[in-house]
Amino acid sequence: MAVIELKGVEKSFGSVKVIRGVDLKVEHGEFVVFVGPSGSGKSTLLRLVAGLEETSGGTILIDGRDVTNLGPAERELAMVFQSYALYPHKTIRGNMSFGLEVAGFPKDEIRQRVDEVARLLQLSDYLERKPRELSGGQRQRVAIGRAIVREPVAFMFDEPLSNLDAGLRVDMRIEITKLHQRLGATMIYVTHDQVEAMTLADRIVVLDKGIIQQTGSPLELYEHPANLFVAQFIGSPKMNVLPAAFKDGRISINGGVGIEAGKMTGTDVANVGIRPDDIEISPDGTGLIHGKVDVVERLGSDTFAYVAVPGAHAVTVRAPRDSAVAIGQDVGLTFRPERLQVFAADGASLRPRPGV
Amino acid sequence: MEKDSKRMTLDRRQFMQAAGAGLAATAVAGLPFAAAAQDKVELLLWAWTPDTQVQADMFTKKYPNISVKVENVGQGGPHYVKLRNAIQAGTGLPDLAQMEFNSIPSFKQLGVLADLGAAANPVKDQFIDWTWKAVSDGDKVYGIPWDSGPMGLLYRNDVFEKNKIEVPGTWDAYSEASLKLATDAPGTYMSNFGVSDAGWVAAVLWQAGWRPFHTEGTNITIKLNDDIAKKWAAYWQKLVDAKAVDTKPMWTTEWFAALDDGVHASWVTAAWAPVLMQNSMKKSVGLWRAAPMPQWTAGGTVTSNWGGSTFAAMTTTPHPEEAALFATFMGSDPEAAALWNSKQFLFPVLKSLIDDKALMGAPNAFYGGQAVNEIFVVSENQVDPSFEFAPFQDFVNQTMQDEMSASIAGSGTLGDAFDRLQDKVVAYATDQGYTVS
Amino acid sequence: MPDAVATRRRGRVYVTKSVAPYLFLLPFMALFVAFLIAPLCYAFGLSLFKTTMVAGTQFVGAANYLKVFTDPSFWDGVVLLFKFGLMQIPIMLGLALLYALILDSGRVYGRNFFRIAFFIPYAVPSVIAALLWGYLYGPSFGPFGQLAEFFHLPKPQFLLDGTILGSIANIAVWEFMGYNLIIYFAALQAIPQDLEEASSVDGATGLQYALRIKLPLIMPTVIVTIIFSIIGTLQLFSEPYLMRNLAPGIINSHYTPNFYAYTLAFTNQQYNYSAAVSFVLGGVVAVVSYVFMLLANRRAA
Amino acid sequence: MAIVSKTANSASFRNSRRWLTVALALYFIYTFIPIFYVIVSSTKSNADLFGTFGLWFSGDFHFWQNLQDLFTYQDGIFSRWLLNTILYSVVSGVGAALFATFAGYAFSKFEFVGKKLSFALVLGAVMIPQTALVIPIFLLLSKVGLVNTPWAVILPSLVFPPGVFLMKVYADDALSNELIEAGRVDGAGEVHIFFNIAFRLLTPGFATVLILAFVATWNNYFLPLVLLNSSDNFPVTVGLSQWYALATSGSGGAVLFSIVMAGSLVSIVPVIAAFLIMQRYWQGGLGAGGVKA
Repeated sequence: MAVIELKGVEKSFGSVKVIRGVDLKVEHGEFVVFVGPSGSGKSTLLRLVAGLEETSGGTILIDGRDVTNLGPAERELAMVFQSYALYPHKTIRGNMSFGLEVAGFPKDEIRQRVDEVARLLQLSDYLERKPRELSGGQRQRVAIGRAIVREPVAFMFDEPLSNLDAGLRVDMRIEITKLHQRLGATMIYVTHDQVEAMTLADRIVVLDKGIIQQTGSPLELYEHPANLFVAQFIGSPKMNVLPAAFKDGRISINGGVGIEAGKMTGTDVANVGIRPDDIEISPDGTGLIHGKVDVVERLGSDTFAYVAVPGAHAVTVRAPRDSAVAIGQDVGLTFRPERLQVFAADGASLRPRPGV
Repeated sequence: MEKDSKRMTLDRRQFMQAAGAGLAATAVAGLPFAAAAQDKVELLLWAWTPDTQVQADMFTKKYPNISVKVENVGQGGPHYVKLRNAIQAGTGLPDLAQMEFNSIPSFKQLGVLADLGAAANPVKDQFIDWTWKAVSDGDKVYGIPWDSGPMGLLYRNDVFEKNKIEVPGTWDAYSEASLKLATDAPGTYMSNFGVSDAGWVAAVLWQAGWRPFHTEGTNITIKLNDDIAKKWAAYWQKLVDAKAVDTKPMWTTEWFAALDDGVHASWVTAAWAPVLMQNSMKKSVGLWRAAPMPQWTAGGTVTSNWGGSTFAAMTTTPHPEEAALFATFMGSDPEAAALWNSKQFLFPVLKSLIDDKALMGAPNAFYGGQAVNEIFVVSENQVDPSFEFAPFQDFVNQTMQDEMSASIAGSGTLGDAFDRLQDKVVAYATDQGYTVS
Repeated sequence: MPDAVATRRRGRVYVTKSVAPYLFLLPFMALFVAFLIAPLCYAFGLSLFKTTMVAGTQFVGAANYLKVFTDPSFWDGVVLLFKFGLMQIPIMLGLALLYALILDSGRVYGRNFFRIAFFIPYAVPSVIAALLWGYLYGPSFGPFGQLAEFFHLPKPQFLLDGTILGSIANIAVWEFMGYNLIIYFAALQAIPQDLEEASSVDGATGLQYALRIKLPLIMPTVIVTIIFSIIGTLQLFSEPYLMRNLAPGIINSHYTPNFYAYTLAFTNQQYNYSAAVSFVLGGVVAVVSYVFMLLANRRAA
Repeated sequence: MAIVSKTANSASFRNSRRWLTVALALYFIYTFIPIFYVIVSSTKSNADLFGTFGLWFSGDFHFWQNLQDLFTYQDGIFSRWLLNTILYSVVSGVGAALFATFAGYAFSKFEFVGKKLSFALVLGAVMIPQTALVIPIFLLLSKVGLVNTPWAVILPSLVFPPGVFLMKVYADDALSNELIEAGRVDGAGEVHIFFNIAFRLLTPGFATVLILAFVATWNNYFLPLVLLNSSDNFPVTVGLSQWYALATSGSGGAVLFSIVMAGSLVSIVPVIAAFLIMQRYWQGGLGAGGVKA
């Protein structure tokens, strides 16, 4: 399997810079997810790797070979598209065979490989059907099968699950994970859904405005976001952000009492962030900040309370599922200082990552 | 007939003598004729009269080395458009083309008409004088006449008798008859005033003495709206205003039907019309008669010509001698010429045929047994040969049709139409570089 | 992909993305240049010269164009076309739209039959259409004239000064209404079904749905057909050309600008001036289309 | 759906259905009059053509005779014209549709230098009057010796700018970029992708352009009129109008009128047949073009 390396990769459409210099190395067998909001450049970056777009600058290496100026076919990658991009006039077998036919494989081998992959993906019964006769999940599997059958050096996934309904999406997510384990292949996966990113990735690349905001394992990003953008993008529900300031060695939150600052790399504190799971509801009058419960969502496993805090956005709190919290209740909120993320005015995190 | 044809036929030996005289000229143009005649030659002729191929094959029978392919590229106007396009393109001209008398000056002006004099002058005397004058300039011959259209009057005997109308000998009588018929039999007209055919207008005015053009080199005299034209216009304007003539566009089915149904009681027309009518009309068989063309002065003997055409060879042909031979044959071979008359309704241009009592005197059932051609034979000999067409006659015809039709449709009088015509033609001629006077 | 033009890959010619568009465009563009651009350039060249019968050829620059701008024969034709277009286009497209809405309403019998039948005139060559209508218009032999005669009514006069423009317009309506109708119908069919359901839930009648939901939705299509009709109208040639012998007094040799260009070139041998007339006509077409598009966009905005 | 089916049974629905069908029938009559006229006329002799009521059959059924005359007059040249027309229309139609599909595909799916300009040129081409083109085309083709050959009609007819526009719109609509990219990732070259993947999906658009270009050539009159000289090369439109001219000017005799009528009928039948056979396609294609445009 392949190592994919990006060095200073840039892409502009006309005068619009979509990718502004990306350096990244994807290791053998690694599952890397590009995540970011729409317009962040994540799909473009994937298409640059796949060779579907031409770079405006920088170099792309696959296994050390410079493929920057090669067409998609010569990169020997496979890709699974958001719309599946199945050839509607070909049968499932035809769809899966096409790449091999183009490459000039002997008929017997093609048949054998397609049968094998179909068995793997439980598509054997549908091989002679046309794509329109299949369900969304089945089509998705065909699209993946088409990729597998070519035994590519790496797989590209471009939001492959976004056209599926929620339940199916979870199932397919698991299938893809299993597939990755079984094939041990290098995979690059693009999604705007941070849950998918968290569950699938060995490593997540968070993109915004054409720049890599942070690279790291799901937990690293969750625990130690490099900036406010990553902090807010990763994790569901979103991290709460409260205005803050540095005063006399302590951090004052929302104009209230300061708390111990702890280790910090700078003092131009503008915001603090705290995840909903790290907040506890305490009786009115206690805690660091105060507010009134606006909405209560009971999901069964969890209960989320949305607390209106004067001077700040609503603060989301994850409460135990049997929590008695009720709408209209005045509550106090406490959180552990060591869980607090601290951000400068430019969004950069002021909490150093462990070991840094 | 048998004897005549012997006299008339230009046989190969005679032709060789004629051609020999012109050898000096032809040697410049290319191979000596004798050498060319050894090879098979195919000539292309553009003509629109149906069955022309039959006559062309008669020629090939006589001259097996020369075959002729006839193409119909269009009827009249479109035919000339094709010729001019080919001239403009500098390629694609046929070897020969059918050419009406009134188009000869235009194409002569364009420099594409070959001089057939060497081959044709020996047979000059066989042609009716005015027709030869129309195609020649001294010893230069630009086309071989092969049919003509001396004018006469065709009328409906039944309508005339029913309404007690005498056959008019003069235009005044014709006018009176028109007014009388309009009063006595509403819906029936003495005639249709056919301004949509500029050829007809020119022919009728020709008889009245109208001589609108005289060209010498790049100098041209243009007198389209002279007194003769104005007098003629006033004559017809009166009848139009009195609704004593119909003004249908000519050559439409409606117009044909009007003749057939007796809505139009007469037609001042050319010698080729009788055969045409007898082929097109179904109801009026036996009801038509022919009479001489009405005269502007009582007892006058002036007629004119409408239509008729010639064969012209193009200067671009690689086989000028063969083309000349063919054109001469088509015009002067009595057998071929006789076929024109019987098969294609064409009126001959050869004296021998005109004088042929058997041919011209044949009674015709369509005309109640009248020998109509006799009327036109007289007319043919009375055609005033002094009429000249413009070297841009198509423009004149087009503009005349526009202006005259506009005046019939209510835009001023016919006299005004002639004034507008004069202005436009003068402007055009000046624009084309002529010195106009 | 700088030097990867077409590489051979396992026995198959492999054309890359950078060359492909040129390759795909090549056949059309080659012919486009040969039979549109080149003739146009040639004609433009012609229009700058003047060839006369006896005074030779000379370069005259814009003189031919200046002449067109003051040539009543040309502008009369343009005015006539405006009259023609203002009469023919609204009738043709209005009826086409109306009938497309009726067909699309689902409230008719024999929808497929009518749809095909309405398209058939488009299959009739304009030469034959003009010939047939010419017969139908005939005062004595035309069936309308015959009917009038039978009922002792005044014969309808289709070929007179006041009526012939309408008669020609009718031929154009007949030929192209079905074509536009099918385009509208296809556009209407593409409107999602649930809009009809939504509108009926909102309490709209079928008529209201047609006029207030469907009509605005296919307006872009309507605007395109209007532009094409404007262009077609300003190029009117065949119908008057073929009707001419039925009414030579009214349809003169410069009845429409296109006809005038034809006469100039083919009868008057003024090829140069004819080319200039054609270019000015092309300019008029472009200006009118552009003005209409501006108006349509402003209305839409 | 429930609402629709409820109204479908209502009296007012049935009533409006009746009236709307009557409205359609009126239009149908208008559409059909000239067609009916040519059908009726082609069954008549010349005498009856002008002697009987135009919109009904005469007692004397002359159709087969007219047909026979049509195909034997002038050594049966009409069948030659018919074959020419079919040749010109099929070659031009298929060629124009193919080239328009290539070009429309290129405009829809690729970025390249000069794309905007060339597409604007193609769109602008519809504004050019035909007379402006025919004369220079004639003069240019004369120079290369192609006048009066089938090529003179076929080559200019292969240029069908509206087809390019339609195919671009159709390709935008019916062909997803991802599908083509899938082909690229699968390793196929662009030509291979076009013929194996894209073309199949563009077929309805292709068929629409094919029939439009076919009809345009079939019905063309002016171009062949100017570019062809020998009657052996004429298409039906030019040949028939020449016979018609012959008939009206009288020199061929009036027998031609009923032949012209029969010829008119025969010449529109194949196009109508083509419409019927291909209707599924052209209707789809026109729709796509219409909505998106």
